[in-house]
Amino acid sequence: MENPVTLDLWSMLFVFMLATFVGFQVIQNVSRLLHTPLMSLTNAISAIAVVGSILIAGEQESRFTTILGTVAVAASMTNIVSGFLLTDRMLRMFKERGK
Amino acid sequence: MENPVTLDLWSMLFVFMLATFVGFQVIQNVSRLLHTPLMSLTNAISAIAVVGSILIAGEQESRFTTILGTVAVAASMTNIVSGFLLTDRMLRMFKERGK
Amino acid sequence: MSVHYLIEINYLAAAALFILSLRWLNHPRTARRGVIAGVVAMAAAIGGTLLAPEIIGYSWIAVAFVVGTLLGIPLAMVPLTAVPQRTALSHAFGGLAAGLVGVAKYSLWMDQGQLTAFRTGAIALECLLGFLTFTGSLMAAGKLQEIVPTRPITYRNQNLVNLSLLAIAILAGVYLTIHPAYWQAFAAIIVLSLTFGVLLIIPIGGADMPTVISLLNSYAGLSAVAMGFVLQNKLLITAGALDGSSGFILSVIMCRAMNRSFTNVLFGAFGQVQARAQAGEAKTVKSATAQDVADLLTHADRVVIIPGYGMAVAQAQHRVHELYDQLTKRGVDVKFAIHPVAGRMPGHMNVLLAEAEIPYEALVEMDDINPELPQTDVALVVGANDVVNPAARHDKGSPIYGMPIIDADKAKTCVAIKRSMNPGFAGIENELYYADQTLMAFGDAKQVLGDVVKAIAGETVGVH
Amino acid sequence: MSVHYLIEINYLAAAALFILSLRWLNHPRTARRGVIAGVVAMAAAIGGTLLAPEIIGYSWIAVAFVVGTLLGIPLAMVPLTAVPQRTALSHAFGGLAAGLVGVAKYSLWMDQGQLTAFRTGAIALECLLGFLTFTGSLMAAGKLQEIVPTRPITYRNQNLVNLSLLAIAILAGVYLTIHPAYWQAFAAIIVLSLTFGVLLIIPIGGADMPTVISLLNSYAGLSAVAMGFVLQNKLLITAGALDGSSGFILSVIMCRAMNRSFTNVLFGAFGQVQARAQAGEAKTVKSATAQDVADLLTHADRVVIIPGYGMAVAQAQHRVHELYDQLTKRGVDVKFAIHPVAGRMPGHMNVLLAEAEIPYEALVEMDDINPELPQTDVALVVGANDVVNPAARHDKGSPIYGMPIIDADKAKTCVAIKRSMNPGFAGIENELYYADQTLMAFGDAKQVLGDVVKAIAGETVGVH
Ligand SMILES: NC(=O)c1ccc[n+]([C@@H]2O[C@H](COP(=O)([O-])OP(=O)(O)OC[C@H]3O[C@@H](n4cnc5c(N)ncnc54)[C@H](OP(=O)(O)O)[C@@H]3O)[C@@H](O)[C@H]2O)c1
Ligand SMILES: NC(=O)c1ccc[n+]([C@@H]2O[C@H](COP(=O)([O-])OP(=O)(O)OC[C@H]3O[C@@H](n4cnc5c(N)ncnc54)[C@H](OP(=O)(O)O)[C@@H]3O)[C@@H](O)[C@H]2O)c1
Repeated sequence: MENPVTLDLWSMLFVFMLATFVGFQVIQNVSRLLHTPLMSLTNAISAIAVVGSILIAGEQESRFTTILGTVAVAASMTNIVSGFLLTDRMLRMFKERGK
Repeated sequence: MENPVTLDLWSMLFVFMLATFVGFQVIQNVSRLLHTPLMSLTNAISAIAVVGSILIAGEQESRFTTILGTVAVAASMTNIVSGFLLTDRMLRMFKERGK
Repeated sequence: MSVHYLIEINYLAAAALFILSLRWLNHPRTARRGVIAGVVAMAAAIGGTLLAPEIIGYSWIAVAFVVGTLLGIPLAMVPLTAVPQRTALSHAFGGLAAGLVGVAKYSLWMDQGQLTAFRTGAIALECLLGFLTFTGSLMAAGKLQEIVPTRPITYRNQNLVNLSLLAIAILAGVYLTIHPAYWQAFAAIIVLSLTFGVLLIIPIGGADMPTVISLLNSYAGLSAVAMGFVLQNKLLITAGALDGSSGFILSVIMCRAMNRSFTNVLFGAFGQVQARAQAGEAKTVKSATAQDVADLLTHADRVVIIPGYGMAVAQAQHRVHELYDQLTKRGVDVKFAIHPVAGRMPGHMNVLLAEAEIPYEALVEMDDINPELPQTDVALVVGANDVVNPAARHDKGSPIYGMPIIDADKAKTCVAIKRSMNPGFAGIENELYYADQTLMAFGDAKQVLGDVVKAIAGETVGVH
Repeated sequence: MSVHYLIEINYLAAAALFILSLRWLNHPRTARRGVIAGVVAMAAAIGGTLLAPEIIGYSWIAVAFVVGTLLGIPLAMVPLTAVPQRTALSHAFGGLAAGLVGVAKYSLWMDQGQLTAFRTGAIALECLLGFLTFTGSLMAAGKLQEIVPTRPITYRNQNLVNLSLLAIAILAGVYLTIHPAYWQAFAAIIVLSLTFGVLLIIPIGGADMPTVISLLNSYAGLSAVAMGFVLQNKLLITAGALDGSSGFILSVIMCRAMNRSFTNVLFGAFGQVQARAQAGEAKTVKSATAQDVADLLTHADRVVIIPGYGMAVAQAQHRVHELYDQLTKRGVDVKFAIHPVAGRMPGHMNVLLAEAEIPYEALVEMDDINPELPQTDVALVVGANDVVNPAARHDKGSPIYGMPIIDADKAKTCVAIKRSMNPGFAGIENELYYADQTLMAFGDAKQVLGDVVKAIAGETVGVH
């Protein structure tokens, strides 16, 4: 039996490969009109790093890592809040004719 | 520590979710001209079941499973050979103007 | 590097190549590259698997490879009109393989005492999908080949019976997940799904088989996915999901193009009751000789040919090509209007016309050709009927109301080639044939087109 | 159901929702649904994570949430002209978070003696990408905000120096993978990547920042992917890969629209040397008053407005909207021609014009509007230059040769609003201004358009 960490590496690679395909396809279909909102939305999405940061800040293994984790959570949270708000603010501006 | 089988279940689900997205996107972009070749190509691709069949036929754990495995390999192999050959045969017929 | 690594790398590469393979089908120019990618992917997957240390003997595998290849080659050589039944047959093989692997795994893990709830559940799903695909596809192939009666076979409470069967099978699966060792439940699932496959197809008319085989395509894919969960194999899951979504999308496209729902196709027994009434008032049609049609066509600037199921049945595609050549040589602009459900399977008209060496740029999809029809001089309908029936646009009572059609009635003149005034698949009359601008050329499509081509070729080149 | 299950379900749902979120951006009508999906996904991800049994204290997390929210709200309220620098800043935050998590994990696993080669390698990659994104994005934001000098700063052997730095960092990473406990190598990677980020941006001109921030977007995504490998977290890998491919595709689109290669953007120090020569023959231009422009526009049937960087700088979008209203009210057909690189970031013109309440149907992409320009009466160029320079089509010697442009020169009349005869970003003259059919309206775009609108409004409605 392989050790689970190595086994999982291949799952991770599979996920990465598939997610990259999804990414390319999905982004290629984004309307060119919306490339600026796209950038701020992906900003918010990539702030998913918050997941890792929360664990570090919450585990409180050492003062050093807790501080690093807290700063990382704050940085990610900034991106989440500003990313989604800004995207929505911009999208609200796009109006159809006669609306 | 979770047991590796359960851990892996979530990887499998992730892979399935992502592959389904990829599938939908990729198929929606297939030219309508080529829907018949598409069907025979996916026929060949889904014969990937050959992978599982080979393991059963080769492990030779019992006469019963070996026979089942062998039949499964033969069935899959039929699809692989006829799927790819037929797809190619049909695609060769699609000609551009003046060629 | 351990063998395990090598296998995993092969699987990862194979999965990526399968995706690329389907991606390249987005254009005829890159499509053959797609086949090559698929072949390489399959070779990598098989090559990798053969390295697995679990394999202790290769002889059975080798025998199966030879048998499969010998069966596969003739199946790839069928005439293009038989591709629908070949496809159905191939789904049957796919379902069978998945089902058998499920049975084998169940028996192995049972002996080894390794049947967990998860594994058992996945196996049950794999077998259910695999075996129902197996018999269902065999039935579909039979109907398409007309070995099995093509008309819908119905009886009272049919849908109730079918759904109960399925429900029992699912209940057995749930029970089995809780008591994995209770093999009787497993056996029941197999029998029930084999039966369900047959009963599911019986009430569906032959002309609906294309939609059904797309759906079975999807099931075959999903059974591979289930096998992937059983064997914890990500490549199987990926390839199965690709296949599953492909079949699903194709059947959705077909249903939409017929303006029918899934449920209607599967449980509607369409085409059985349609009373061929509506005759009533004796309307008159104008019929035309091959010479008339030839004159009309050679004096036109723009011609749109609308092929249908009748062209496929008559195998008239080569005559169509001769006509296309004669007309383009005379400077007539000729295009083909392809309805998504024209023919016997998705995209069928395209392959048939491509086989007859008509360049694919001339094959235009419904939505793209319709705006051009009002500027068209002659719309030539070859063995199509429902897909050009204007009732779909305005007659709320018609069974095909709402189905998108090709606007043959908007062309300046319409010529329809068919053998009689009989209706098509939907069993209803077509007012197009009675319209002022329509001429009927009665006869077998191959015959009539042959005569038209001869008339054109014989003619001294007209004032154009 | 164990907590672990709950967390995994949340992550799976979040990943699917992130994908849907980007999918719905394919049309302005569904785009806001995309934001909602994104918010729900993020809430699920955070909610799931907060359940993790490893977390022993929530106070720090809560503090960080508050700080982040307080910082985030004002950053979302910046004027739209400042969105490029806000975006760069946000990449810096993203890079920082990834880098810090990498450092923390390294130190934790080091203490616990759990640094495997794989983990160390992934951490090294995460930190490399994270920290270079951090400083690189800060520099880019500085250049866009014009805190840092925007002109390229170059010196001898610059590319050699930069690439050597990167090579050393990578070597240190490889060494670290072999000797995970050698923390000096880890420290070196951090210092080197922080430095590399700065040095990479220094030689790139301010006007190339949009391409660079797209690329940094991609790096930020990839550092999240690396974090996913470190933490064995599939959601991080998925979301990171989405972000990575988005940034990559955007920068490819920008490079293509400028007909430049990645290497040229990153190492070319474009816009520094361009000798503003080519003057030679004294050519004459015709200049026009606001009244002239107003007359021309009101008597036209079709007008195409081509906005460029100058419109953004002048903040003239609201004047453009007034002009649009005045003209459409008079029955003139007005469209906007949007060049992919017009403005300061991908899609920038679209948001600016949308902000000014111009309906998005009026915003037409370059490839779609070009065929219409020969039938256009007036092409009104507002602060655009390179993107309408015909030299790109025919002058092989021009630095912008091959770049796709908007065919303003093919319209019957062209009116160009700019402040002077100074060249644009590429530093070259534009023959369009000397063409017979071109009129120049000199002045600040906001000012000139304001005068034109006044002239139109004041005018008695002309014979049209
Ligand atoms: N393509 C698919 O995958 C698919 C799937 C499901 C359902 N369908 C259904 O199938 C139908 C397809 O429409 P369609 O317009 O192509 O076909 P259709 O409505 O079935 O009409 C075919 C016509 O061809 C004529 N025909 C038959 N044999 C001929 C021959 N040898 N020479 C000349 N004419 C011949 C028949 O008239 P005569 O008997 O008078 O000659 C008939 O009216 C639709 O109703 C569609 O919903 C298709
Ligand atoms: N959008 C992107 O993301 C991006 C990325 C990388 C590179 N670029 C480059 O940026 C350039 C964009 O092309 P472009 O045509 O939009 O801009 P451009 O070629 O830089 O020209 C802008 C013009 O606007 C005029 N202008 C500036 N301020 C003005 C004001 N207040 N009022 C009126 N006019 C004003 C300037 O002329 P005066 O000084 O005479 O007024 C200048 O000629 C391209 O070369 C492109 O390759 C863009």
